[in-house]
Amino acid sequence: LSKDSNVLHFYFSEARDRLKQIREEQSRSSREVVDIWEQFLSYFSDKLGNDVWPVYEQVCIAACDCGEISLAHRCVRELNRQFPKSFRVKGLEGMVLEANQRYDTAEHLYKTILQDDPTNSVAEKRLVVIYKSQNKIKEAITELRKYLDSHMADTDSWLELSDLYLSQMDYAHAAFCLEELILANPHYHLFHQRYAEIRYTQGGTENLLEARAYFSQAIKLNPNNIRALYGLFLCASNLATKQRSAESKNMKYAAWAAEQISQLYRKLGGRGTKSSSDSTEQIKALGGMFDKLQLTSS
Amino acid sequence: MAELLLDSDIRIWVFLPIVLITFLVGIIRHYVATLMTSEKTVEIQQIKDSQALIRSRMLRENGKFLPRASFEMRKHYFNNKDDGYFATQKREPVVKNPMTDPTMMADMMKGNVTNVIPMIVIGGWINWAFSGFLTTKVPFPLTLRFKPMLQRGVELSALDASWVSSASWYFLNVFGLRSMYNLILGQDNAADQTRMMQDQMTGAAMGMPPDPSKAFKAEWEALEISSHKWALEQIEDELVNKNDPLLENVRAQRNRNL
Amino acid sequence: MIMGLSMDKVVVCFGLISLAHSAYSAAQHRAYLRLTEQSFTSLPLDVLVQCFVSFVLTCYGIVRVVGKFKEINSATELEKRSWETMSNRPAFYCFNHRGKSLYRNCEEEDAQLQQRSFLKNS
Amino acid sequence: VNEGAIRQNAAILDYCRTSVSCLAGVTAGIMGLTGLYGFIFYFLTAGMMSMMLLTKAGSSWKKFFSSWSVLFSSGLFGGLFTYILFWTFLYGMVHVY
Repeated sequence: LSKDSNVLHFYFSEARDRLKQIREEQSRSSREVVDIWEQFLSYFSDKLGNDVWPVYEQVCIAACDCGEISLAHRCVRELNRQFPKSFRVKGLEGMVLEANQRYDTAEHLYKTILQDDPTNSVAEKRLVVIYKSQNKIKEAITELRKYLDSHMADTDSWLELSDLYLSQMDYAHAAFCLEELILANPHYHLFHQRYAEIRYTQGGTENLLEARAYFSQAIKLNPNNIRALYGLFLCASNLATKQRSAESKNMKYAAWAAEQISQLYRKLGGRGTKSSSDSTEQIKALGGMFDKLQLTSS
Repeated sequence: MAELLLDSDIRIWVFLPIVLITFLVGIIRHYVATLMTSEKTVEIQQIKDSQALIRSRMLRENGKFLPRASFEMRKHYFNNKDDGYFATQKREPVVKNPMTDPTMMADMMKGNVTNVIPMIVIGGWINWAFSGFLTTKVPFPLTLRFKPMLQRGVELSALDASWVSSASWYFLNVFGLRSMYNLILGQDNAADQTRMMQDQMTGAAMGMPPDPSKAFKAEWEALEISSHKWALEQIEDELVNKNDPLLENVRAQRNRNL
Repeated sequence: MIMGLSMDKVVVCFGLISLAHSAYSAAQHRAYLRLTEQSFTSLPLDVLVQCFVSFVLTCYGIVRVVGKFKEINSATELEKRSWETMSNRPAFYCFNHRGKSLYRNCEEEDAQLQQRSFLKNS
Repeated sequence: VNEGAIRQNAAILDYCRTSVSCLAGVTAGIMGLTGLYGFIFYFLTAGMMSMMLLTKAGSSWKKFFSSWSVLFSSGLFGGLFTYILFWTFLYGMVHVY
């Protein structure tokens, strides 16, 4: 019997730690969260102690994400019993309403929260999401801009706004949002890469030059960023056709990027499980592709 | 000097109880204080101000990663003479007068209730209940100047300075156990978690400057003198011409980390 | 990992108890000396050793128990995050997506299947 | 540089410092150290704790602390007060009566 309880304890702490990890990583493994909770952890909820409240919150959001409304309701009920006046729980309630597609009620709820506490950022963000899920992107953008006007340092919201603008193909504004993110996290390669991609999409020599610089910065920050390497290659070979004066320079960059990419593939191919002949073939195909790209662009 | 011998009943009925009482009172006081703290209400305007300051600071520090036009645009937004953020926003200094603001009064009252009053009450009680005992001896020699501090309530001029009276022992405990409270009470992060759940923390507004207009002025000046130098000017050449072994090293390290 | 943590806690507890025990024996020793009216020179060696060893043991346990240091370089933390997790913003979760119908159908089918098998059995 | 991580590391350091000085005070009191020996003992144990933390952090302590001296000197004198309190306490309990 004691051995059994040991095993149970082991599984219990395993499950608890996994949930915690997901919470800290902020990955959206909603199905996994719901499964862990329903199949195992819900039977031991009193063993969690004070940790149970963040877990309830997490499970509630995950359940909304999976469309398991009844489970989400249960979580909110538990939380409501413990924290009857909390705005955070009210926000969760609104999320459940949203998941149930009762947007009007949810909107009303968020607005009452905002009336009581105008600084509540969760409610304001959820309002944006309500518009977004009803596909009213214009309203969502206005709402989010209103929010960002007073919360200028909220990086998550800048990222969201850039996504919204991208969905409207408003690249100039999206680029502006990403500039904010670069300001906040200048050492994170993916922001640079993303910014460069937007500038590349905008087109024009000026933007391409900037895109080239930012792709390079992303590569400098993380030499393994293959997407940035491809981006640099495309930028440089594009610029080589546009700028006659700097053709040789751009060709050099493109060649360097191509070289780096094939090196990376060679290394990864050697390391992976695939047979080596397979990977050499891939590299060969890659080389052919590069040749072709250069051919068409020059 | 002859060694003093203390009755060991003093140990059980005076020395130990003082430690326990101070310790328990400290703990109870902590919980009472957490019960009584009213959460600070933050105005949306304050959040806006502090976030604007944060953003402007980031612009100064990391602006070199932006293209020139973008940097100038943001600088213009903050510092433009006619409608720049820092130039136009005028805030009244929020120095509250404690006498006129009832919430401040209440806060001060609470501070008194949780900090000063128990100290006086318990101190007085201990003085009354355990007065006139010598409780212990500090294990190191002290000069005579410490006598009034350590031997409150026991006026004996012939006594060695390293003996401690009961009242002084109480005060020693009050001050010395502070870090122990941190040790014991700071540990329950779970309790903090629940408090977080109780209400969303408005973290950004924590470091609010007391007088925004002054902070705006300082930030305006700092931003005004910061000029833009693009850090990515020669980045491609830097990247391509970099001797590859170094890059390879970095990459190898990363691969190992993966 | 879990065993390790509880091991450290056991070590701390054991050290504290042993420390308390050595305190008790030292006090006993002093009382004994006083009763037999000998003068105090030093504690017996075994008490000293027990006291010191348990102190070191407890320190070691505490250092083990306090938890890991975090890297202060924020870049290293960010580097591990992919775009997937970076662009994942819990405050902006939108629930109007295919997951709803995907999972719900699954559940309903399950329920139907169960019902059918139940009917068959009865 | 990550502010939160720095704060957490400082909190861990503080925790270790306080608990080790408290324990060292207890030990010194039991062993009946007096005078200068007690203070020497405190600094020795403080150094020992820092070494333990160093070995715990391993060779990569640079990742966790901006400078070497933080590990050794932070809270050294705040800990001394705790140490003296517990030293006096246990000394009184064991040796005075």
